[in-house]
Amino acid sequence: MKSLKSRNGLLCLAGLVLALLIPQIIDNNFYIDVLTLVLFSAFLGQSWNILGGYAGQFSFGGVVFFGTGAYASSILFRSFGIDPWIGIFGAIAAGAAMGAFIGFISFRYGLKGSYFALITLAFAEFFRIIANSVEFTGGGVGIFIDYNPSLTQLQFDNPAGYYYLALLMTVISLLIAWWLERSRFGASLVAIRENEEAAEALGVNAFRCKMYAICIAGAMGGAAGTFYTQKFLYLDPPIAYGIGTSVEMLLVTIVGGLGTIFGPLVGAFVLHSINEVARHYLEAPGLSMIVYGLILIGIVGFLPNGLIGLFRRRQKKMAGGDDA
Amino acid sequence: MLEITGLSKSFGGLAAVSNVGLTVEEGKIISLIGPNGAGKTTLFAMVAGFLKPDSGTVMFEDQNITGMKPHRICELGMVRTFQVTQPFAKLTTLENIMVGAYCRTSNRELAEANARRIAKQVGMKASLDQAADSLTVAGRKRLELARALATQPRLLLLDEVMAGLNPIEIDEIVDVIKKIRDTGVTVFLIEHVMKAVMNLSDYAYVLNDGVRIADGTPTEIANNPDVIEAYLGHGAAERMRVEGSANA
Amino acid sequence: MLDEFMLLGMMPAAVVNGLMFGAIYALVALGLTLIYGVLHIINFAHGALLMLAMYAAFYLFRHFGIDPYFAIVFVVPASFVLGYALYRWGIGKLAHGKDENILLVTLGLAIVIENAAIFFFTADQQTITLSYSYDTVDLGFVFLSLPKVISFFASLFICLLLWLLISKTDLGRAIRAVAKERQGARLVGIDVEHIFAATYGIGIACLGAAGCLLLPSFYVDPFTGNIFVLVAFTIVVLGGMGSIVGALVGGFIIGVTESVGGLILGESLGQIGISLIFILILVLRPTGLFGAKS
Amino acid sequence: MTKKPTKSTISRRSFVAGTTAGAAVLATTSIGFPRMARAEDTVKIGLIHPVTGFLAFPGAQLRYGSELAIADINAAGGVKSMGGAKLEALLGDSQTKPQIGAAEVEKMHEAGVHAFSGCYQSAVGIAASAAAAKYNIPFSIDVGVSDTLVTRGLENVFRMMDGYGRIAKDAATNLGLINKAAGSPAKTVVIVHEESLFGTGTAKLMGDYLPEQGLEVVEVIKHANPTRNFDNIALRIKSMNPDIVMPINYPGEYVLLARTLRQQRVDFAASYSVLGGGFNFKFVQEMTDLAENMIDVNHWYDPNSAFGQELRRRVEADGKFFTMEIYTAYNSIRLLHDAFERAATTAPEAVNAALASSTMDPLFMPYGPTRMVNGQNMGSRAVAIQAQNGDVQLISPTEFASAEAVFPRPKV
Repeated sequence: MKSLKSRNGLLCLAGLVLALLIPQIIDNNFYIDVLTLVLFSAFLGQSWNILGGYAGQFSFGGVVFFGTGAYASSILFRSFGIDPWIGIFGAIAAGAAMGAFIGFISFRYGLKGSYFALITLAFAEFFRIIANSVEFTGGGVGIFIDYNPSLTQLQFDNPAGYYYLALLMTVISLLIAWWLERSRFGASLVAIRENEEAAEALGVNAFRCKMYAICIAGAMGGAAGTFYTQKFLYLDPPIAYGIGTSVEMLLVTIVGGLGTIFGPLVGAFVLHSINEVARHYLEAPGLSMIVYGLILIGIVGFLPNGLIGLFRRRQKKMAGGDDA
Repeated sequence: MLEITGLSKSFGGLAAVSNVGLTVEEGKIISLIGPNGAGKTTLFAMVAGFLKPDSGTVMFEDQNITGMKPHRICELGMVRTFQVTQPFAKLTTLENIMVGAYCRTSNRELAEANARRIAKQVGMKASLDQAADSLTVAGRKRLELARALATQPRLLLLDEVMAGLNPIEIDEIVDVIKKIRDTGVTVFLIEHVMKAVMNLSDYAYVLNDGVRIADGTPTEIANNPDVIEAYLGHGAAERMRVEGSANA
Repeated sequence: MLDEFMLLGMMPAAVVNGLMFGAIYALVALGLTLIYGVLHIINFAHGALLMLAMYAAFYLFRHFGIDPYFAIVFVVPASFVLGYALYRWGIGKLAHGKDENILLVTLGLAIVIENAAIFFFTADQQTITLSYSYDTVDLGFVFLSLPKVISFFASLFICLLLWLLISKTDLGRAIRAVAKERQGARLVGIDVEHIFAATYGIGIACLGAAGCLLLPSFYVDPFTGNIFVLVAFTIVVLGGMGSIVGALVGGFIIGVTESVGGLILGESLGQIGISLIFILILVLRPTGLFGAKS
Repeated sequence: MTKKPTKSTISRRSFVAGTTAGAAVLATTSIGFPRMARAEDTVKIGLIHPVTGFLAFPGAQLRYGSELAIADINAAGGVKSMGGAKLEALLGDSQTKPQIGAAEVEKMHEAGVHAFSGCYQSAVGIAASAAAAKYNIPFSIDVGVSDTLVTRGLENVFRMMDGYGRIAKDAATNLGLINKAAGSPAKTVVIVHEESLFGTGTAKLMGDYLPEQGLEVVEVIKHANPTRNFDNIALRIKSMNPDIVMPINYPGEYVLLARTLRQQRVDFAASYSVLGGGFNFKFVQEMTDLAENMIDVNHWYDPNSAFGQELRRRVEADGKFFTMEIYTAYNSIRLLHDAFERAATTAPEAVNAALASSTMDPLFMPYGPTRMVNGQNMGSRAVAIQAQNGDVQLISPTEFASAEAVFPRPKV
């Protein structure tokens, strides 16, 4: 067991070193950009994973934190001149606050399962309409971010800059998940996921744990929002609160492996790769997405525990070998 | 240690528990027995904070815990198990027990050490890395017990931990419970298996139709005509009801 | 600008208009609620399958001149067969009984269907014009478009048929038994997988009817179906998951809310009424108006 | 592993491929097109359009128009100043998402792209052109209504068509002309617009410009995307009894609104839309009755130009509708070709400079040569068109008109 653990640690370290070197190794900005999108998806997926994978609270509206964070830092910059590298903390706070708000309403009234999933969907839609109708978000016109590459603007004139920022965020998200797997808080979340009543009987304060989880997910989503606006420079209500991002968050996580540290990363990598490869070979409109959808169904059909399940099974076998 | 007075609960006009009072003395094994539907589990649920009583109070170590949340009650040192076992299905035995152990420490190593110690105590050492949903019925019952024990309670509420076990398994678990009592943990249990009750209990309360009808030492209870009546009469009534509904 | 008096004057018309559309919403929601009530799955392919039904009606009209209302006769059975097959040999097999996997399979299915529609039908928006497209029924205070009136009554009729099917037939009894107690139903010899597939098929058949009824007063493109899905979810929750009467009443309530909300708050902000109802009903009465209490 | 100094790109790549499964997937599929040996015998134009997703129809039209232009140019000898170098299209799909659009820029840059044309959605255009700005690669906006696209000071971004700012002005001016010519029968306008940037921004400007033409805006109705039911809006319009109904929205809503107004027997002098999403040959031919006498202000080809008539014939022979996306895409490619021709190189600085000094004849469009100011062509102009007898006629300004305006429309 011990050797397995240290070997896993080494593997992670090697992976990190490789990830750091990639912009040096791969002399191709497209790969860097796609990897950046992979990391971005993985980060968003991890935000969803903490609440959905570990705590078992599936949401269909994970985007609501992303959108809130995106608006927070954009508005802080536009209306108060606060640079995004400070604004991102505002976005994190706003995301967490949104988490607390939705969490309080949902968990206070004991919403679980589909009901929780649907109320998050409703909240995302609610805030999309609000963002569309009030002045300070720019309404339907949206918010334009000036093109101004510099570190203080969290804008970079080469893809490697965004890559490293996304990498940093992803590493932090992996560390959060790693900490979850080893901490009392994480154990409580998993216990709540498996059986909330039993967890409460054993001294787990389910309401508080779920609140913390949704706030962490919210904070992460908020940070992702700032990253997005500084890279793509425009924000409007459908981008901020559209269902597409919510779906992507749960997709990469479930495909990768629910409630696992690397699930969202693996899922994001595989799904983005499939999308890019399919798009490259199939130019006729629609065809690439048909293939993408079929592969998605295939993955679910053949790997019911997500892609991570593949590695897991192997690892379990190895662990068994060690014991013998 | 535990003092229940005037506890009542009804569901949609039907009284499940009415005006029940009882006392659990420290260091003893106390049983709560009664036929099916007598309100035993409802009583437990109220004591452990899972149901709000309509009236009455629950005092635990001189503190009023009526209506307190389950996790708070657990922190205070009283923990329950479930009649229908509620394992964290996808976690291993060790991880299951650790959830309980985390009640007293946030240190992972400490929690794991405690969990291993308790697994040994209840005889689950061999199945530590087994997923909970792959355990046998007896294994699950033990796990239920181990998890509760890991929260380091001073009062343990056991809801039919012997139901569904064979005589050998029952003997084993009776042994385990006695040992738990010997470590200074008070045990308050609901039980159906009369033999076990006789064997285990220092004192017993009998509930029927939500009302406390008798109490005493196991021998006194066994000879109490009210109790015999309640069990037999109800049993007979039950049989007739089943036959009646099958014809309908 | 409009003054309040005029708004008030338009209110009855807005209510009637809301009821008209509400009936079609109800029909879309009916499939969803049935599938949820029995299979306990949230069908993400719902919008895509609705779109498919609308295309079926569209091509039947374009190539064979079949009136969309008459096309119901063909589209509904075809939808049932498609739904049955999809579940029996697709969703049911691939999902391994896990909720999250059912979600992904239906999601994947939606992606495939929508993009297949782009590939085969192109993304071109299609509308049809019938000889009576612009005919209206004059109620005195409001003109109702004839297609909407036909759709309204057809929706009610289909709801009634479905209710009869569920409450009076053997299949319906089996469906209710499975919905209530899966294991028990299996024990008394009901082929649960068959009932699941049949339920999914009936749910999709409802969509087939809804597609035919929608086409004359709407348009179809590969993404049209999604326009009705969030509304349908709201109705399902409002009416109570699994409740047929609930879906109908919910459809009316949402239709009227949307219509009146639009009138008072404007057609952009007015949409907020739907999400507000959605949130409030989930918080205050998650079983919905007609849902069984758990 | 730490030492890796003077290795070639290829061996470095193979090193990666051997190391991680991840890079292996990317590398073996060669989706990045290795950036080697940039052959100058072709000039690569990256086309970024939403060909999948809910905008797949306009996306496909834009791609089609672009490819048509590239084929025509190549048939006519390619870039003559560069030894007849051919144009080559790199096809991109934004999937309606800004992040995918920007990634396409990087992908095409790796493939050695020399210029871009795209992107339909302003949000995608903003992200993609900023990504291209890092390499200073010329970016021609074929469709993109937001004026922010060209006012950000990016030196590589050019737009042949107008943004909604100037189109609103043209719309108001033409409406004023049409109204005056008919003896000013129209006094009041109700604007019905969709809720995003395009509708909201244009509606706001129309509110400013219409009074200058002696027209009063009596009501501005904003609606959601999508709006399922226009009955209420029709009722409101009916109660306002305006002379002009002005829709500013996307295709689905445009058609629904038109149908509902007809069902509700709403009477007015004209439906006068701005960039009316649903107003095109398809609408006019398939719903002739409904479309009759509806007016739109849009980019429209000059129906009197022989080239335009020929292009239309070819497009229709191909089973496509001759929509405005095709004109703008076609000219967007021509604009780039013209710049390459004059720069005689693919060096970005030179091409951008050539674009900035462009004076290209728009051939089949109803306006004069291009005149770039900060990347925006100030020479272009939107015109008023009207559905008449199942065809579309240009009605204003009169010097390009193919038919007289029917205004106010006869009572139904």
